[in-house]
Amino acid sequence: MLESGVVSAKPHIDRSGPPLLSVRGLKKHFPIRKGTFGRVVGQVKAVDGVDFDLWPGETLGLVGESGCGKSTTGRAVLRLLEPTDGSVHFDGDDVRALDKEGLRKLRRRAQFVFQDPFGSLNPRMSVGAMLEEALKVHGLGGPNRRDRAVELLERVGLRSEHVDRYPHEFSGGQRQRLGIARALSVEPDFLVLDEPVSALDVSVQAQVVNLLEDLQRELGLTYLFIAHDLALVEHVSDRVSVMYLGRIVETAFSHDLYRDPRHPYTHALLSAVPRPDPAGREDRERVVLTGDVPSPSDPPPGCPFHPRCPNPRKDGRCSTVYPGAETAGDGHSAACHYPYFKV
Amino acid sequence: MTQYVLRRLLGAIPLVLGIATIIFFLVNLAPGDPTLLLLSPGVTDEVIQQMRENFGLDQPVHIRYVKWIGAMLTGDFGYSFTHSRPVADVLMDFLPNTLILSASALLVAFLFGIVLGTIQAVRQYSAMDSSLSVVLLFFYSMPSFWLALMLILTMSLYARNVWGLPIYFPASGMMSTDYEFLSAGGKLVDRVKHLVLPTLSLALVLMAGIARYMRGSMLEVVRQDFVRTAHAKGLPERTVVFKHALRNALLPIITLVGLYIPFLFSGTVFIETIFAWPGMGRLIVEAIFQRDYPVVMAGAFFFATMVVVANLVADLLYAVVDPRIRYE
Amino acid sequence: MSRGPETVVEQPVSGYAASARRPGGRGLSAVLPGLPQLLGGRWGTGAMALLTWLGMGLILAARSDRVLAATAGGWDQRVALATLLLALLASWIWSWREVAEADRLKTVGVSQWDLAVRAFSKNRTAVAGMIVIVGLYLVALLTPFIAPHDPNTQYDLLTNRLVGMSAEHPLGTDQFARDVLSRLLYGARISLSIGFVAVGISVTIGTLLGAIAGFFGGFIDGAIMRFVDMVISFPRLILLITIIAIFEPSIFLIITVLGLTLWPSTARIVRGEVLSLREREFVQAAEALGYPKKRIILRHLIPNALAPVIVAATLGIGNTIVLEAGLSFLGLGVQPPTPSWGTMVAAGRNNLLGAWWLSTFPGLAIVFTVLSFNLVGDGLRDALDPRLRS
Amino acid sequence: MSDAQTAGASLLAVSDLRTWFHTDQGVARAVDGVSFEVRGRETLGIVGESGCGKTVTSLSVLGLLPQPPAKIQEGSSIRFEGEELVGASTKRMRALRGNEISMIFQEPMSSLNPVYKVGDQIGEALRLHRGMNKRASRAEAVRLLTEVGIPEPDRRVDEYPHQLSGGMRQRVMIAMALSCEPQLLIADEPTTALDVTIQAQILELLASLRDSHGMAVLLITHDLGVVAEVCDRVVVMYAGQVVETGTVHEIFQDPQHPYTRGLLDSLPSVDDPGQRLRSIPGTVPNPIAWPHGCRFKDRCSLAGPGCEKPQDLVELGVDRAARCWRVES
Repeated sequence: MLESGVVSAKPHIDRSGPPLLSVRGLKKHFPIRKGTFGRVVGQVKAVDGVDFDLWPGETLGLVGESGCGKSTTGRAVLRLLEPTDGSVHFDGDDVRALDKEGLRKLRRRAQFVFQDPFGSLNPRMSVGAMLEEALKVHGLGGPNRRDRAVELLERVGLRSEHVDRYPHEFSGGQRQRLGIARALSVEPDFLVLDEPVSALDVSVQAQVVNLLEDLQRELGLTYLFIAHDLALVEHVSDRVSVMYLGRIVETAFSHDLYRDPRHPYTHALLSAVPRPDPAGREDRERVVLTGDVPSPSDPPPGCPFHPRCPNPRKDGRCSTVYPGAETAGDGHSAACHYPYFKV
Repeated sequence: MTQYVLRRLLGAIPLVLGIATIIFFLVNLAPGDPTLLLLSPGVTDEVIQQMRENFGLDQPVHIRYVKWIGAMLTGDFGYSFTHSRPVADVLMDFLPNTLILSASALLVAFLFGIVLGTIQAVRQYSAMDSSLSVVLLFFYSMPSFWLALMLILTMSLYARNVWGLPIYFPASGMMSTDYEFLSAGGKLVDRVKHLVLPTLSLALVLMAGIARYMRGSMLEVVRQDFVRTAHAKGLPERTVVFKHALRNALLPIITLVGLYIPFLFSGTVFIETIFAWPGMGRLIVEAIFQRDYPVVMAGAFFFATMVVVANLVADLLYAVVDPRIRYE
Repeated sequence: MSRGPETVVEQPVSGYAASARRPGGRGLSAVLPGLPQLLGGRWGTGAMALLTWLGMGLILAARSDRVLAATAGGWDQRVALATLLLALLASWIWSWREVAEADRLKTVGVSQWDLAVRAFSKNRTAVAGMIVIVGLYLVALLTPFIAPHDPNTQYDLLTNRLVGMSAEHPLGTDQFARDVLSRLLYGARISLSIGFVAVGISVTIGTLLGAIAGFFGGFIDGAIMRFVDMVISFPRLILLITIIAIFEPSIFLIITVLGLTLWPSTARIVRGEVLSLREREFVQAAEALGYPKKRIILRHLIPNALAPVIVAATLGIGNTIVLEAGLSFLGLGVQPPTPSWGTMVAAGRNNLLGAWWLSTFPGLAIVFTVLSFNLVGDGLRDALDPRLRS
Repeated sequence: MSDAQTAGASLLAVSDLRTWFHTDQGVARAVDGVSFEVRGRETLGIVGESGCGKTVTSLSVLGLLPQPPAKIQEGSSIRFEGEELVGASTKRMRALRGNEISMIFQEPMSSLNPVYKVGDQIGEALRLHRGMNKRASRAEAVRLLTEVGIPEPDRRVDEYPHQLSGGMRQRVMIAMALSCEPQLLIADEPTTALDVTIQAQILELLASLRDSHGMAVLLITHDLGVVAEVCDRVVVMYAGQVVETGTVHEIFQDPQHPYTRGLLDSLPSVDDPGQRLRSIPGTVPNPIAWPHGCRFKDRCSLAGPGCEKPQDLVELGVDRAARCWRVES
């Protein structure tokens, strides 16, 4: 039984039952081809063994820097990309074993919201046509699909007369709302949100985040929220997993993660986030990592973070043995031989 | 770098073999029978039969194909009926003339095309830009054989005889009848004079295409961030344009070489016919009409090889100019 | 960062609707098609409707005898008659509907195609090209009424051979004393029809194969693209000459051969577009929504890949006309006595000094036709430019 | 550092800058009367969301906007060390760019020329402004690469941009900008395209170089966190106008203009994630038709009758002002 120290303003999550989504040892490798015959000369290990669970109504934040594999994880979970290894169970069904028909049924219950407001909507289709198409393919919306489309628009804060308009006539924030409306059209229970607000200005971001929170409360949705903005992820998530070079290095309740980061990378990541508070900027503890993220095609041996790790107790084990992620009593796990413990 | 070249060469061989196969089966589908051509009234059937044997025309197609490919790779292109000489020798006579004409046309087209395109891009929206655009579009829309006739009409017929202008360019052949008596310098001038009209006819249409492409490419590059960085460094306009922008804008033009060479060789068919230029284009067309298949097959094969070689040269040139390609 | 303030839905639909709506517009278009558009400031559409209507009226007046006889004439007379009536009707209906169209746009959003049409109609040279093309096709179809003489009748060989421009023969006569202008008009049919049909065939094949190669990738993509590389790297004309010379040249053969050898370049363009579109998120969204592959290709990929195909097709028609003229020039095109621009240029070749007009005018006809197609193609490329989409 | 410029006097003084764009839909008044000052050794932050005109302002200072469609209106004044730049000769402007005033941009991936070596691009300004020959400029380039913290500089100097990571390319841009010891560095969203840990490295580098070179920095950004970390004074821009100015502490502790307050409220802060974000409703108006009076009135929770008339900057103290009639001076 996992229980967070402080009950956040979010509704209580019942984690007694089985998780809605459980992922074990998920891997996704992209082959590197060279030469005229496309000989495979290496593998980009974008996702290299990821485990997490997600309970109904919960929001799990997946955070990390570019190239850490968070988007690939989101796509592999819904089989938008075929995983190379590992298992994904959604509501008990083995997602990787689903046939064409089974996958179509999964699409009804699990949907995806994309990042780029300018690339996620078909420029040639009016907004109404887009929503009606989704309803038609899944046989929803009954006799008059247009009314259902208008209802969806109003549900995400747009107006009914927008139904015949085209994507290029909307602002960035409004297009993200349209992306959400499309995902809701098939009445899903679970949404993978891949950097849903990263391309928006701060003020517009807040509008869309509030909308997502209202929808979750009203429709009991479960979110996998992928982003690189730590402050935003903490605000939105119940629990947060931090990814580095294709693996999860730390998972905890969002409140605990930010007060008591145990993995050196999370600690450095948090200290690197610029705080909008000039008063404390002089005496804030700064950990600035050196060098760049190694290439995922040949990750360093042992713990992938060891070449840049500032942990004073770093030793030979770090560069040889991959640290397992033991979960402490309070649901807080860190994949490090010598995790930091708040004294 | 050499590894890159080897890989490209290996890649080109299946392409050339593929083309050779297409040509072979294309020609052999032909209903006409080449030996009929040799039918002079008195020739008996046995002689024709004998003729078919030593040209190997009686064996089934696939055997002929294997023998033909084998011969091809060893440089034996068979025997030409119409020229009654080995095809290889015939080609050796005509190939250099086509190469001279194509090379000069290519040079003129790319040189003027790049210069005109750059001028248009640098002086965008000016009177120069719009007037050049119209003229170039005019040449771009023109059939090269008609341009050739118009050039002959004006430059070699009307200019001197009717309009009394001191301009005259010969309209046929590679050299004047009194070529042997000319001095070394005179010989050169005479060859060049004969080259002018055919080259212009071939090059102008191509030049127009290249200029349009170059203008678009320059306008695209001038919008890039690194051009703004160059300005922010305080570099003068001409350094920004000719050092930073030009080299990037030339990249897609190099790929045009590979694309335009087949277009150029097609043009030689007309230009060589009109200007009585003894080149491969004219050779092949006449061979087709006379059903002289070994020449057709060998000529087409040569053209295809030249195009593949040109593409290879374009790729190498691209790797030289763009460092991003060099190390892969 | 989202790119600055864009046209936000709150603003009313700009420009288009307001200017078109003129009181009594409908009445005006009934009296004289194109007038409301001209008054409304839209020169392109107005000029086209008005010119068509006046042109047809002129033919009716000047050539009424031939028009009446057409009902009993050969198939090209009947085609000409049908074109005449259709053109009159079209200019009326189009002008009438175009005014009504303005109201419809008030409520419905401005689609990509509306954006492209509006950008295209602002480009004067492109609209001029479009008007010339429509004019050419009308002339070609109405030739039985317009042509001053029969293209094949040979007048008195002694007096009328190779005669220069005169009232009787505005463009002079050829070596068989036939009227050059009439042959030019009849020759237009060959060039315009071959260009259109051949490109139609090659664009369809090219789009389908390109989309399949781009979407499915892997072995299919490899096979199609290797074949495309082969065909593209071969001098097209020599391939054409070889094929045509082997079989008896005829219009049908030329169209099929041109159609079957021009598709690789379109396939390459479409494959490139489809490959980049597949990475776009709205295609992944369609896959995430479980749409069947067929729907994704037809409803999401091809409509968005059409822009470069349309541009390539328009420029392609111009190139095909030049190619057909080349074949005719070599005697491999349409066989005499049927007139075609290419053969006419070839015929004038050995009379350059004596009768310069024999080669010049057919050549000019080719250049202006191809020029118009290229103008329209450039206009379409700028109008369909993705940067204009937002 | 030229002697004429003491610590207090202003290095760069922009007053009533209007930069308008002539588009076929009408005239977009992207920058509509902006005034601010940058003093020696100081980091001034210009913060605002997309479309507020902050980038156009920075490009106007160096005259990098293509005229047409852009045009700096009469009455605009940009003084650098007292010398008026608006209307200055192209030759004079070229002598300043990359020499006295340098600029770095947002996209490290595309701000460097892909077909030239890194060392060559860094040395270019030196060869132009300092007349160095190729060999000397290459040596100086190696030194600069070391100064901006790039490992193995003598190997990297001969490499091409595509062989470097995003963070390293931004360091090359900084080396390029600092090559002629400029007095003012304009940085337009220098770390927006970088990851958090790399951003921290670059911000720390910029701060240390500013002190070691004694130069002023004009930082353009939308990220309030970056402003709080690095800036001394702040100018908040909205819809082509300055809506509030003040020291970084005044702006964050006691924001006066409703827009500044709205921006700060919509930030999810790491310290108390619980409560719901207070978002600013609506979107930025269209620069072709700015609303009359206060341009924020349609989105402002405190909108009232006073907002209909044009607002001017109400002085609240030294270098402290806000463009709202509700503010008490």
